[in-house]
Amino acid sequence: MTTNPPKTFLAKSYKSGLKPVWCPGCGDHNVLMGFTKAMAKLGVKPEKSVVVSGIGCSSRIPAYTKCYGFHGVHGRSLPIAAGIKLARPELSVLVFSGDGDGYSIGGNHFLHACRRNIDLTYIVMDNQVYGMTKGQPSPTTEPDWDNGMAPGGTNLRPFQPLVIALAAGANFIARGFSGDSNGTAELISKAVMHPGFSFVEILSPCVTFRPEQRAWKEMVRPAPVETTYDRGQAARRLATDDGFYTGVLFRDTRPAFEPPVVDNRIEVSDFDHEFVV
Amino acid sequence: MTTNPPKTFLAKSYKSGLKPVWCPGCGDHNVLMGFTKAMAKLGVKPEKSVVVSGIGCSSRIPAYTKCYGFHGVHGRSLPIAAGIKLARPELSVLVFSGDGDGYSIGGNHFLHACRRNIDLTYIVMDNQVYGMTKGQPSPTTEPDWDNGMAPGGTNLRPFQPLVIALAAGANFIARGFSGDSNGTAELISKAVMHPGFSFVEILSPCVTFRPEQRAWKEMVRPAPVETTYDRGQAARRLATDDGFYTGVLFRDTRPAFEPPVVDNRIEVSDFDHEFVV
Amino acid sequence: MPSNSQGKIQRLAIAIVGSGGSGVMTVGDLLLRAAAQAGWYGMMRRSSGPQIRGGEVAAYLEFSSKPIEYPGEHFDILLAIDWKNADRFAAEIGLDESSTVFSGESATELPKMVSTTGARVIEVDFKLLLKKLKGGRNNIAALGFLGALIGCPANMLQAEVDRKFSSKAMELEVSFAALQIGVDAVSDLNIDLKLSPPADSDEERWTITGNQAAGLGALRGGIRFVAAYPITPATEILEWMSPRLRKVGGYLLQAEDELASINMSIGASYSGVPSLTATSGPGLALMTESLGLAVAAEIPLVVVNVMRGGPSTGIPTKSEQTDLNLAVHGLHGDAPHLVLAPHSIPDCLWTTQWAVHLAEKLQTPAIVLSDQSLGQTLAVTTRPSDSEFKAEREVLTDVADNYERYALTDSGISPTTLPGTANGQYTADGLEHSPSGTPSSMVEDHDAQLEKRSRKLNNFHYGDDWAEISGNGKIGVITWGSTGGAVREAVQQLDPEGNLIRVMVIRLLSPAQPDLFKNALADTDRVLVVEQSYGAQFYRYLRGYFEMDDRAESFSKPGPLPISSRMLQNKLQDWIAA
Amino acid sequence: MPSNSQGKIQRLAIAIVGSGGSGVMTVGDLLLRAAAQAGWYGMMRRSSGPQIRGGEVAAYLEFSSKPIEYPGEHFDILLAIDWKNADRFAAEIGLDESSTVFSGESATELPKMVSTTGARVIEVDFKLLLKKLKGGRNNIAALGFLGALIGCPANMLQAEVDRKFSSKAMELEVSFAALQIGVDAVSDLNIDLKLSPPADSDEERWTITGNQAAGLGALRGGIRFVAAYPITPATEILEWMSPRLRKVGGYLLQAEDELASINMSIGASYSGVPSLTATSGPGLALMTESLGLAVAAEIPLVVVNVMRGGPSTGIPTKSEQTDLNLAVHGLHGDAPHLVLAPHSIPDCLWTTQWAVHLAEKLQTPAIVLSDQSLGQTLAVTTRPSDSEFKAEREVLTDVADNYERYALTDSGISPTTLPGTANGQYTADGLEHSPSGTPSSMVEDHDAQLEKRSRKLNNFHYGDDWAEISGNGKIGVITWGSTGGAVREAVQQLDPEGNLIRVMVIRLLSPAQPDLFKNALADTDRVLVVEQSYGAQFYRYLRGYFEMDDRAESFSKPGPLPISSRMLQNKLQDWIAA
Ligand SMILES: Cc1ncc(C[n+]2csc(CCOP(=O)(O)OP(=O)(O)O)c2C)c(N)n1
Ligand SMILES: Cc1ncc(C[n+]2csc(CCOP(=O)(O)OP(=O)(O)O)c2C)c(N)n1
Ligand code: SF4
Ligand code: SF4
Ligand SMILES: [Mg+2]
Ligand SMILES: [Mg+2]
Repeated sequence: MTTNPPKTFLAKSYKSGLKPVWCPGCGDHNVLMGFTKAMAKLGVKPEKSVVVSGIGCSSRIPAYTKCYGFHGVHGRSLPIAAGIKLARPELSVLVFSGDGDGYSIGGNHFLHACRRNIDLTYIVMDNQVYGMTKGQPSPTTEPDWDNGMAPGGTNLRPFQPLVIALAAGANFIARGFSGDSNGTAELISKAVMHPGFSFVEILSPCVTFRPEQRAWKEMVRPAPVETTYDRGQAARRLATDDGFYTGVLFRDTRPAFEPPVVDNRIEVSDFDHEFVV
Repeated sequence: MTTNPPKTFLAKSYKSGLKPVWCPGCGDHNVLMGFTKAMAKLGVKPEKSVVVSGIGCSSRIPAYTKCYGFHGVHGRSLPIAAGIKLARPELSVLVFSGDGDGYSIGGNHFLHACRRNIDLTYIVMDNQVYGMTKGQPSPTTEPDWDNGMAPGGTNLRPFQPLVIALAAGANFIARGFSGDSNGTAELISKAVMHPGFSFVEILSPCVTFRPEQRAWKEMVRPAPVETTYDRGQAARRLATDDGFYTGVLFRDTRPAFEPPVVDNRIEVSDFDHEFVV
Repeated sequence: MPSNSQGKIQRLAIAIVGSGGSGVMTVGDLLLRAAAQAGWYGMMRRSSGPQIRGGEVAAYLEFSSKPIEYPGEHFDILLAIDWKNADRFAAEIGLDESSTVFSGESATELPKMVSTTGARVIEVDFKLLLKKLKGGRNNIAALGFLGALIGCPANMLQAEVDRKFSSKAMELEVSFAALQIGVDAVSDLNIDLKLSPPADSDEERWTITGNQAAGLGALRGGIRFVAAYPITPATEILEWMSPRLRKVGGYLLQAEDELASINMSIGASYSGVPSLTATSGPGLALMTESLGLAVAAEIPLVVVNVMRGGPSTGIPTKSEQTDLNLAVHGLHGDAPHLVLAPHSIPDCLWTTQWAVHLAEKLQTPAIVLSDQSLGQTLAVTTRPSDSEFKAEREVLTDVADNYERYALTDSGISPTTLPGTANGQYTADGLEHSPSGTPSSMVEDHDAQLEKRSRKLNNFHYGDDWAEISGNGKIGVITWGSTGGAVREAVQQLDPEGNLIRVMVIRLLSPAQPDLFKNALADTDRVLVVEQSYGAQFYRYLRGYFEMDDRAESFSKPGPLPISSRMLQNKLQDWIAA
Repeated sequence: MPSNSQGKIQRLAIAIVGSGGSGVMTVGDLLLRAAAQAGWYGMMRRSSGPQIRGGEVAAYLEFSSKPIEYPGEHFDILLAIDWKNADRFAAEIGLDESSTVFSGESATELPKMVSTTGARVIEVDFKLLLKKLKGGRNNIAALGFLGALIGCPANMLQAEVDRKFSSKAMELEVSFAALQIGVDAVSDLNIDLKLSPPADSDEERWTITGNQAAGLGALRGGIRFVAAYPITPATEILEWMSPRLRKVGGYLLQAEDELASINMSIGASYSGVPSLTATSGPGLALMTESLGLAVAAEIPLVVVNVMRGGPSTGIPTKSEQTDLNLAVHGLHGDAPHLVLAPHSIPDCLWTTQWAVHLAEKLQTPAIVLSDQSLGQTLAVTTRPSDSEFKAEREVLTDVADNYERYALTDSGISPTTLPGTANGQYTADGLEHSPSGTPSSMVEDHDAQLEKRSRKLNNFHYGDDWAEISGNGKIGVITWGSTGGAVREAVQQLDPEGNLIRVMVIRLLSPAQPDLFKNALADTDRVLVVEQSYGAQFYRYLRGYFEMDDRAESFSKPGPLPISSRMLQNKLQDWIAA
């Protein structure tokens, strides 16, 4: 997707008047800001873009934008977005999800979206917890985080979203931090510009159920290496990555999936002859 | 799991009298044979093991064994097996699936089973097609295989089961070929012996909808390298693997997930006091 | 159309059985097509053993000089190419003293399904007959034999064989010879099972299955996007549509599962392209959460559900009408939506097309309940009736300020915008919302939107299409779906003038139309509710949502056998006599 | 229990509102617990704005000297710690001239919800009162104020404050002072809103929510495995059970989604451990395919479904009775199973325990339909009644040859084996099967198994527990679930002797018990069917499956407001008068 950003687009033109339900201090406020900055930068008209999500605190984002929005059911944002993009390829389609919505209930669609490589931008606001349902562990939660569902912690290996995305065939992989809304804007706009399925994981603290995540701002730092186009190299890097390197970590050049186009269209009535005795 | 194979176990003791519905020449007949050989080798009593599956030609296998069986619904074999193993850790639980059952509709459970690392053996009979529903493409189908659902082919990057399993945290990864039932037996018995989640992909031709897969027997060959315990090395190898190397390709030493055990058990009636005014 | 038939028989049912590879289906298919060319009507159902391939199979054919709707349970002819495992079909093949059984092999002992029925048995040992024809196939001889038996012109049989084997010249020659051997074998027998000649009419006839018809109806209605996941017995809809959708500018995507397929369809529809998915019971069950989303967010959508035997995986290859409960009531919350059912193979086209129209018009999901017996039966039938129904969504292109997506309009239908339209931005939401679409948990908004979503469906004028009603007597028979054929056939026998029995086949199952229903049943004394389920789902549903007083009685049998038209006739005969 | 109350008021409803962080919930919780210690009964519901945290909240409390069942819509007292966004709760807080409103801040203009009602308004400016107490919190003063107002002994209030803040000694001292300031503020007012003293009884009382009660009932019944996925308002069941299950040798696993959680529970149950999952509407919708598997494969299983506002994501934090259709009819095929509903908070324990027993006994899934208003309301109530019902599956340990898992027994219940048992091997299957479990698409097997699965449920003797029936008049009122409380309360007012009105609260919703129902309704002239839904799901279901003739009328209102006991009384008053 290429767009020429006209000067007239301002970040605030992408924000609806609706007051977010998010807690004060929640990282998601900043993701919203990063998104609006990215859109202004890209210069995509609000009405030419669709923001799709599932269910969760993070998934509340569509109504806070001035774009067309779809707040679907839990875990199914990617299929909804795929339907939109296949039906209307000229639209910019951005998908927002949480670590529960995207990696737990929505894990299968994530796998297949990476593989299918439709031109979507997938942004997961990862707070390593289920915020909306008040503090259960998500796939990315550390094994020893004490919680009501799994007292003493789940004792499970955390899900590695970037590693999985790479294995499944994602075309663009980035990590950002909500506290840095300019950085987030940069990553989102690059992801939108990149053809095919682009995945942006954004660390976005849940100040209510994971207040210790306020310390993330001390931990994140730009990856010390250039973006690689080599899947093997990316795999090696991500395997040793501590989860706090930000930036575009991998790009591929697979062309985006597009439905086949048939040149010689016919009329529906032309099918009748198949049946006539 | 350690077992001492007593001499008295014969492969045929693991086979029920029921005649398989499979087409003559279907690879699945041999997987059944490989399984029975593995069980005889392991010496697990039929009644101490459970064979779980979903829906598909391949998933018909439980009733052809003399073990306890569970032929569940499409795509959900792994959760059923997890429930069984968590409830009755002393049982040997083997799960059989197809490439559609396991990687398409069942993809999310595959991801989370690898991560959760319960002591299960997961055997996918991959024929790169939906046999049961008569010939639609599966996630592992080549992009250019012409078919009724996607004339001219899906044009999609095939799903790479071993790469995904590795990324998701599987503890044991192997590939076999149904035509070699001794090799299959070997892999299955190693997988059963290995603690945690063991994944065995078995190439099992569908002679009816993919007759060209009869040529697989010419293409498979043992991997020229030793099993690695290094996830990074395994990743590199699998990235360049052409899909026809057989053998145990990766092992990890993560201990199997087991539910926490509380020493001082109490009675249910002891909870009453929480509520009494 | 010419016919050399001199026969008297109005209608003839033929079962053909044989083991895997014996070519049973080819005989059935070619015989039906040849008879179609000759001017007859007919249908063919398939039945098979559990094997994926290579197991025993049966083809059930019916032929008639007039359109036929429903398979009978009685067979005039059974031809066994061989008898291997034929007993498996015993319950499906009703034989009696009036039946003729042709044993295609010389068998020392006939299976019980034959020996206990009193049917006349004649041996036609095809192997023996073909002894001298190298490469001659039993099933082609059987085709010639059956064709000649019912009076189908030999040249029509040849034409079909030609079409089938045209690419293989050598084979063709042998096949013609085998065919002739079969034809000749009939003259050796002193037997007359010839069909009466087809009516000399200009009426256009089609050879089509219900699944194909549903696909064509969808395209005619305007469906241009399909996301689906294969499942028996719905897959043929998808495989028929996929290549054809592309030719009319649409697309079909095979999704990773049903959760994806319904949501992809919802997404495509939200963005303006009429969309459909097709599935069967287990898949529909997986879709109900997202169907609720389509209800709440008011997204048009068509789901064709081709029913098979349940519960659970059940009997995937056989028919039953037991997804009614799920289709009508399977959504959580108060979630009104459309449920429609075609009542014949050609009506699969009409009803699916109507479903597209209604879903788009009313901005809500429409479930079309077809079943295996409609979907997978190949019928020679009258040309399906034409219809003008198209997708016509109320779309705003020029949007004023303060646009409200879920505005409280008189009709309950709120004009929508589509992505791309300036000023029309809104967020589609499954959360309860205010008219503007803003999430709301306020009592007033919930009341207003529940009322609106219900009203738009209830107040819509569906016209006469909600049911097919015929006859005028004091006895009412109500049914739906494929069972409509059985009922119409039974009633046609008992009451050809339509003075005794009133038949109502309901096409619009939900929302219920209690007033229309009441009118249609006015002055009946007794009412029989006919359906193919164990739990009498339809009968229970009617009691709950319509007024039937004490007049109604349930006639409900589970699959996989078709509803017995004979039992139905007996029942109604008693009522007439009473 | 001692009480210094001299009041006359039998029952008192208090609403407390305030913005996020104002401590509304703490006031409510401590007040209820103090009143419980003092001997009263009561309950507390919560309501909040859309914000995840920090938005406006409301606590709705009711106190009484006798057990109470259901919240009224009328409030005697409204205390606003502040008025920010309080109007959002207008529809939920019924005020009139008899109500007293305490404005906890000095407000120039009161919100419409107050000013339009004629309620008496009294300003109690907590900020002002606490001016001299550094760190003194408005809400603790409000607690003292309300406590003194209703006559709750100060030492009991202190005890609760102590329990709450015991770890922070400094805070405690200030809190005690703030509490006293609140208490003192009452004496300045010339107002008597004191509750009548609690009955002097030895009856054990519990403070418990319906979700906790369901969890305890599950444990008592024998549940030892839970796999589940969090969802409002069911999550508390899971969070209550998880640590406690471990202590009794069980385990709870958080699954990746509801498809996994139901199948894990099925797997664990198949292998012999009584299992449960808990969810709400959207999750239940995802489970129906696998519930059908449990029906067909005959696996016991309990699903507690805590209903919330629908359709789709709907209103997740508020109550409604609209998953009835889904629970009863949401499975494809003919799939009979159990649906039970607790009719009060303590009954959540009893009914869940019974569900475990029935599911295990009948080898089938049981859905327990609770709702948000039962699940999340904290009640001071009589001790839930004890029950002996336990998981008792018919398990064979000594297995003869030719074991048939799905044997056609008289009761329809086929003794099962468990993995590990020699000679007992079989394959559990969702495909239709023969008695041995071998997949079968034969008519005979389908008929036999459909009949068996239906019979085992229909012929079982459920005893008197199927419904709670009281009173004896010519007027019948039928309801289910949480609405039972509203009905009982309304009827108690109108007909304390039980001579005019007969109340039936159905606990066993499915399989339907039409005979018991008919007996229970014998000699009634009119019947009112009460429920909390827009579409009258319960009324429709009763019509379909029970005999109600023309006597029945529907009284059906959607959530999120509780069913209005006042409207119910008006309605019944008219019927009595007629
Ligand atoms: C089918 C279904 N299951 C469960 C839920 C309950 N639910 C709502 S949001 C959520 C998890 C949200 O976690 P995440 O995606 O990480 O978002 P966050 O709130 O942390 O931003 C869950 C389990 C639901 N709405 N639907
Ligand atoms: C929910 C659901 N969706 C779809 C189906 C139909 N179905 C049965 S088997 C199958 C695919 C089988 O493919 P695979 O797992 O590769 O097994 P194979 O037959 O090739 O061995 C499908 C789609 C089903 N039974 N249930
Ligand atoms: S609960 Fe956590 S994730 Fe949700 S809005 Fe609050 S801070 Fe953000
Ligand atoms: S269809 Fe293919 S996979 Fe199925 S039994 Fe036949 S050969 Fe095997
Ligand atoms: Mg999260
Ligand atoms: Mg396959």
